[in-house]
Amino acid sequence: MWLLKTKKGPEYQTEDCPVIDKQVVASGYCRVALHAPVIARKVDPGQFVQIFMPPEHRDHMLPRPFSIFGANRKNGELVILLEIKGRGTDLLAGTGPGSSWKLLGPLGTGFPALSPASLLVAGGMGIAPLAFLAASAAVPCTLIYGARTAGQLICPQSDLNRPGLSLLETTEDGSRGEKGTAVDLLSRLIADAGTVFACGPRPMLAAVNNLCRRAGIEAWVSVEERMACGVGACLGCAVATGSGYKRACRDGPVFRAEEVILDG
Amino acid sequence: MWLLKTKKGPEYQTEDCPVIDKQVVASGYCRVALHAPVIARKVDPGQFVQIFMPPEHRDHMLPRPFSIFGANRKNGELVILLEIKGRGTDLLAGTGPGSSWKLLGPLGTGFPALSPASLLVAGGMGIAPLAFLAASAAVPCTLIYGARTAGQLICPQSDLNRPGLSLLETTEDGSRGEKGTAVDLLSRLIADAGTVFACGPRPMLAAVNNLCRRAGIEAWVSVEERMACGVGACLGCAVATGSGYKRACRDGPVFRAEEVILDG
Amino acid sequence: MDKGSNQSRNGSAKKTDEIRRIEPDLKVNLCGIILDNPVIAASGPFGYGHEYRALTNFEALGGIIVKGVSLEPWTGNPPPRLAETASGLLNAIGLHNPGLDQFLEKDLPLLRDAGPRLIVNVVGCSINEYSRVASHLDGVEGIDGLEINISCPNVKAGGMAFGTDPEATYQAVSAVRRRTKLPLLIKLSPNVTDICVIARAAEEAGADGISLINTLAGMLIDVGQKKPLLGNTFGGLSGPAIMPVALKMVWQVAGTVKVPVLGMGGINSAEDALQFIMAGARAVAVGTGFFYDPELPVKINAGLTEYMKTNGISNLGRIEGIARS
Amino acid sequence: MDKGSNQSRNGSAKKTDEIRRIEPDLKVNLCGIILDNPVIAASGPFGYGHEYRALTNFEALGGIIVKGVSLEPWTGNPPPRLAETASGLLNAIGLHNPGLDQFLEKDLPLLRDAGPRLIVNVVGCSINEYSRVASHLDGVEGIDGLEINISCPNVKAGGMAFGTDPEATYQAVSAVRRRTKLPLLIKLSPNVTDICVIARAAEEAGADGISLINTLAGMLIDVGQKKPLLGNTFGGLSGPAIMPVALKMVWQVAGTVKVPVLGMGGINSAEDALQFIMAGARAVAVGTGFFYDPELPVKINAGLTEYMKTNGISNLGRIEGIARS
Ligand SMILES: Cc1cc2nc3c(=O)[nH]c(=O)nc-3n(C[C@H](O)[C@H](O)[C@H](O)COP(=O)(O)OP(=O)(O)OC[C@H]3O[C@@H](n4cnc5c(N)ncnc54)[C@H](O)[C@@H]3O)c2cc1C
Ligand SMILES: Cc1cc2nc3c(=O)[nH]c(=O)nc-3n(C[C@H](O)[C@H](O)[C@H](O)COP(=O)(O)OP(=O)(O)OC[C@H]3O[C@@H](n4cnc5c(N)ncnc54)[C@H](O)[C@@H]3O)c2cc1C
Ligand SMILES: Cc1cc2nc3c(=O)[nH]c(=O)nc-3n(C[C@H](O)[C@H](O)[C@H](O)COP(=O)(O)O)c2cc1C
Ligand SMILES: Cc1cc2nc3c(=O)[nH]c(=O)nc-3n(C[C@H](O)[C@H](O)[C@H](O)COP(=O)(O)O)c2cc1C
Ligand code: FES
Ligand code: FES
Repeated sequence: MWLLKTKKGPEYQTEDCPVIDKQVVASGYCRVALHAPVIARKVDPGQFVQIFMPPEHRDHMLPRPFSIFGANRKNGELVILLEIKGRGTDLLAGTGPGSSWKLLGPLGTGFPALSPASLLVAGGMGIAPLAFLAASAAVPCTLIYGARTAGQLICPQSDLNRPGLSLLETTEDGSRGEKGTAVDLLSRLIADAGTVFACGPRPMLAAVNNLCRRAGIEAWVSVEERMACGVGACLGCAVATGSGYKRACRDGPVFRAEEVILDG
Repeated sequence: MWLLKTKKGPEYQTEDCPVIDKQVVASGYCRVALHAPVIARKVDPGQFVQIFMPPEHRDHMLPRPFSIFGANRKNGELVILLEIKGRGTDLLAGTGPGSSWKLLGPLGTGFPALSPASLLVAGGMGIAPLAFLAASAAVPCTLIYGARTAGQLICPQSDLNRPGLSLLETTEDGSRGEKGTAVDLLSRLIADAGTVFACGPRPMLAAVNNLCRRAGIEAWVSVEERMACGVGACLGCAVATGSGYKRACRDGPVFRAEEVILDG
Repeated sequence: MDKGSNQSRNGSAKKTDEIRRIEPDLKVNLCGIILDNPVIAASGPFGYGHEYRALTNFEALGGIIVKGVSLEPWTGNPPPRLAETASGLLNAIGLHNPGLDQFLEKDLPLLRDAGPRLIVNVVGCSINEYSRVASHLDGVEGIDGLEINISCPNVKAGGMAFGTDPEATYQAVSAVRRRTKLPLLIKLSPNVTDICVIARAAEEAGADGISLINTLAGMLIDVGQKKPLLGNTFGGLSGPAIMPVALKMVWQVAGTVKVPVLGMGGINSAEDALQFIMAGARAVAVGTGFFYDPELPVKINAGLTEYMKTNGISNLGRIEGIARS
Repeated sequence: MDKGSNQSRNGSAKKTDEIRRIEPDLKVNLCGIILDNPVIAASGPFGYGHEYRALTNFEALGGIIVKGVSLEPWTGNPPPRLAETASGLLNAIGLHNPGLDQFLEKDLPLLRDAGPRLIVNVVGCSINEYSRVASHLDGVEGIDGLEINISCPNVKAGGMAFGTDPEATYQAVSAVRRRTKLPLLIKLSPNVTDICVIARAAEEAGADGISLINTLAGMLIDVGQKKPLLGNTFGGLSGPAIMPVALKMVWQVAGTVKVPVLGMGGINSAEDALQFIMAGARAVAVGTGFFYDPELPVKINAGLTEYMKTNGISNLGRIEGIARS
């Protein structure tokens, strides 16, 4: 038979998901909890979902990709951290409990399992997949969470408050946590690191990669690209790698840092 | 100065109008009351407004034209009778009190003043401008209101309950009022008619025109055309007349029946 | 659509009942390829098909046209390759594909027994490349036809696409025709002054059918960066935005050639599909629609069936090109 | 747009303050016509201008291009003439217009002192017609330039539009050039294989500027009636749906000719206008936008001013074509 994974059922699928909770966590950011039992059961840290635009807004053709920020296999809750960037995120953020979102997922190749002494490095919205990775970890780990200023450390503390997780915050202006960038802090801690997992703006990922390569430490990064299908069909989400273009949605979004051409 | 009507201020303008009441008067039909003091003050029977689509639905380019069904100069209330026909009317009908519609109006050339013994003939949604005409009349008049079946006589009775107005309902299946069409009834009453005013489907208007011409009675009809600007600029709303194409939005929508080529 | 159905409903109840008893047959013959229904996955968005297996009911697809296949692997364009526009999508994938060998080894086996008829979209930069892919695919089990995408730049003719010049079109199609007995659809670019001249050249050269339209050339600029948004500067516009343009070209070509036409470009509903069929298309393809609704073919089939029942139409041949008369 | 502004805001607060003090000058010189700002009303939707007097603040219009004027009155196409499409508008007005005499007598006096520069869009079915209208308008008080719409069918050349053939374009433009000293914009049709060839022909024949794009050819079918929706079967597609196609043509033509380009097609915001300017347009025109937002020019001007202030740009010449480098 030619189904991709016959025994487990399909890897991914669409699911109509009632919004069960929406909190504005900072101006322009919200945390949305959805009832998505099928996707929540399957998802691994680093994977993502595509959220379809409501059908009455068909002038917006493309679904929008969002990392899984949290998933509760038992009660089927799936959590997304959403930054309003343009029309699509604005539309989504404008709905709330009582409405339903159509999701496609879980999609993509997530992070490998955490080894002891793993160091997680999140810049800005890069917190979303890493918070989920930290929460799913079987071993203790350290999470560096950096932003320009305190107001941009928008992730609710309650979502980072896990046993075994040491949280280190940095801000460039020193308004919260250590003064400096997440990479500055990483460069001080890297000597003791096992594996490094990073998500954030491209320049940050490039810096993380350079640090890790010099230190001889394994590093994984999660990258963003514009997407259409989300399932590896259209080849729209090309990421330049040492061995040609790969698909962010299927071969990634998580790649070995050394594999991706990050400063191109 | 080159303003069209300097003394009275502009003939028409845009106005943001809060929806103050919406009633579903039948399945697929609603009666919407808006607060539109500027337009309500100026509007004459037979004139119409263009309603802009909400800006978050910019995939729908064109405003939608609606006859004025009622206007209260004193409290600034403007009433529309709306049939859900497609995406635009569906969007409008989906909003209610609390929202605001952007209107452009009053537009077009309305009906001339009623003379005694005027006969008004409304088919289906053609009731909208004629109910307003009847309500504004200084003299008694008769309104024939026809539809296929009772369920399609959707105009609320309270809007037709005016002193001096005799209402005659007809349905093709006899489920309410007289059995037959509005034109059947007109043909029986036409001998005593002063002027005839009609609004409804094209074939009905053509029949009205034929009857009146044979009886030598003056007749006015209100016609519908697809519109874009609504103000006479784009020439999109062409109506074929004996003297070439005229603009439904500016030269009409009310024309002398003999002027328009109704069965073309 | 509704006007027609209302009329028959309000006509005679008895007649309507009889009409409703008709079991519509959605089968169509697209230049020798018998499709169970007229809805096809357009080349590109649907990839090599198997990626959509969990999302799209394949029974609603009469056929699948796989993503463009070239002789050797093509790397495609630098990112970004995608941008959303008003009711449209701009893409510059650059025909990125793993090449013929990998298609035959890896993708074809996953699709061969999937159900829908299988059509391979062929791309190349020279007549020789087109011909060699076509000749390799001739007789391969599970392949029902070829769609030759002549919108690629013609390297010999200075980079202008084959599909913008009737002479180059004739040459390319004749060459491919000699190398395969498979039904041959020729896919045309809409970026031309007169699409009928190109369609006629393709027909004379032996095309069994014409596919149209491919994407409209377009671009966007990233105002913040002060440079073109797409890595490739230019891209192709698809989606509902282009539907009226596509419909007009289908109408014109269907009135020009004798071979069947496969219509596509922004199809978004059964009503859109009916417009293409009434303009003269034998079958229709959905591309961009998969991105926002992987179940679109199911909805289109349901809508077509409903329309045929309501209007007493037993097969689509009865309304093919009917708006032309 | 935002990226740029954020960067400078986050850079040095002092520098930002200095930048903010710049008073942007929106004036542009469109082939000798000095526009107070680069936003023009495109020919057609805005009629003869006076109809919009109560709806649009004319100070936000650098110029008005009036609806196509022909020598004699034209009756135009049978209705329906309009249909809405996804993010677009299909129209088949058929250049209905009251003719030159009535324009001069009735419409021009209402617009002469309105403020914006006045450009007359000229239509004709033969070179002779174009030339005669141009020569009548030469020297008429209040007229600042002509826009020659060569997308009309060329009756002598079998009905193909002048603007689809470089030779016919050259002939028509040269003839008009000889008859007027007014600045001459040539308005091109996008329905061609290679717009640059046409633009070059127009430039060589003496055009002072190129206007583009006119509408894309399209159609719709009324499924209920089983016939074309528009009375004229075919129409022209405009609005945001076509914006990426328009932008690409402006980009190409601005890289080909030396005369200034007036860009239009689906412009819907200051950001769209900036895309056209960065692609190489000297000024931009708004058409379909008036139908859904008569105040669009005001918003575009406000957005341009804000952008220029935030980014320290004193005049638009600094960013004209900047995305090309
Ligand atoms: C794997 C992945 C995970 C992501 N996780 C999150 C998350 O957890 N939280 C969050 O807030 N955002 C996340 N993003 C980014 C988010 O998808 C974009 O911000 C969003 O699509 C912007 O849509 P818009 O309509 O608001 O913006 P617009 O600018 O109006 O979008 C226009 C188009 O560009 C695309 N686009 C624009 N920016 C991006 C981008 N950075 N990445 C991908 N596509 C983009 C959109 O898909 C859309 O089609 C993620 C992106 C990817 C690829
Ligand atoms: C002068 C005038 C007065 C009208 N008065 C009323 C009224 O009082 N109540 C009411 O319910 N309807 C009235 N209509 C009809 C109403 O404008 C249409 O039903 C409505 O525009 C359909 O929009 P839609 O998006 O729901 O339908 P769609 O079919 O999705 O509309 C598509 C496009 O076609 C146009 N269109 C479709 N049908 C018509 C039509 N019959 N007339 C004009 N444009 C059309 C719309 O403007 C729209 O741009 C009037 C029309 C005119 C011209
Ligand atoms: C992402 C993407 C990739 C495409 N790739 C191909 C291709 O490989 N070969 C081809 O002939 N057409 C390709 N096309 C064009 C489509 O097959 C189709 O002709 C066009 O998109 C119009 O249809 P639509 O509006 O339904 O998408 C592609 C289109 C898109 C959007
Ligand atoms: C209703 C309508 C009428 C038009 N009439 C003319 C015309 O008379 N002459 C002309 O050159 N262009 C005409 N055009 C084309 C516009 O000027 C413009 O080139 C085109 O619509 C693209 O711009 P837009 O998307 O902003 O409308 C017309 C367009 C519309 C929508
Ligand atoms: S988004 Fe289609 S392949 Fe990745
Ligand atoms: S709608 Fe524009 S002239 Fe009537």
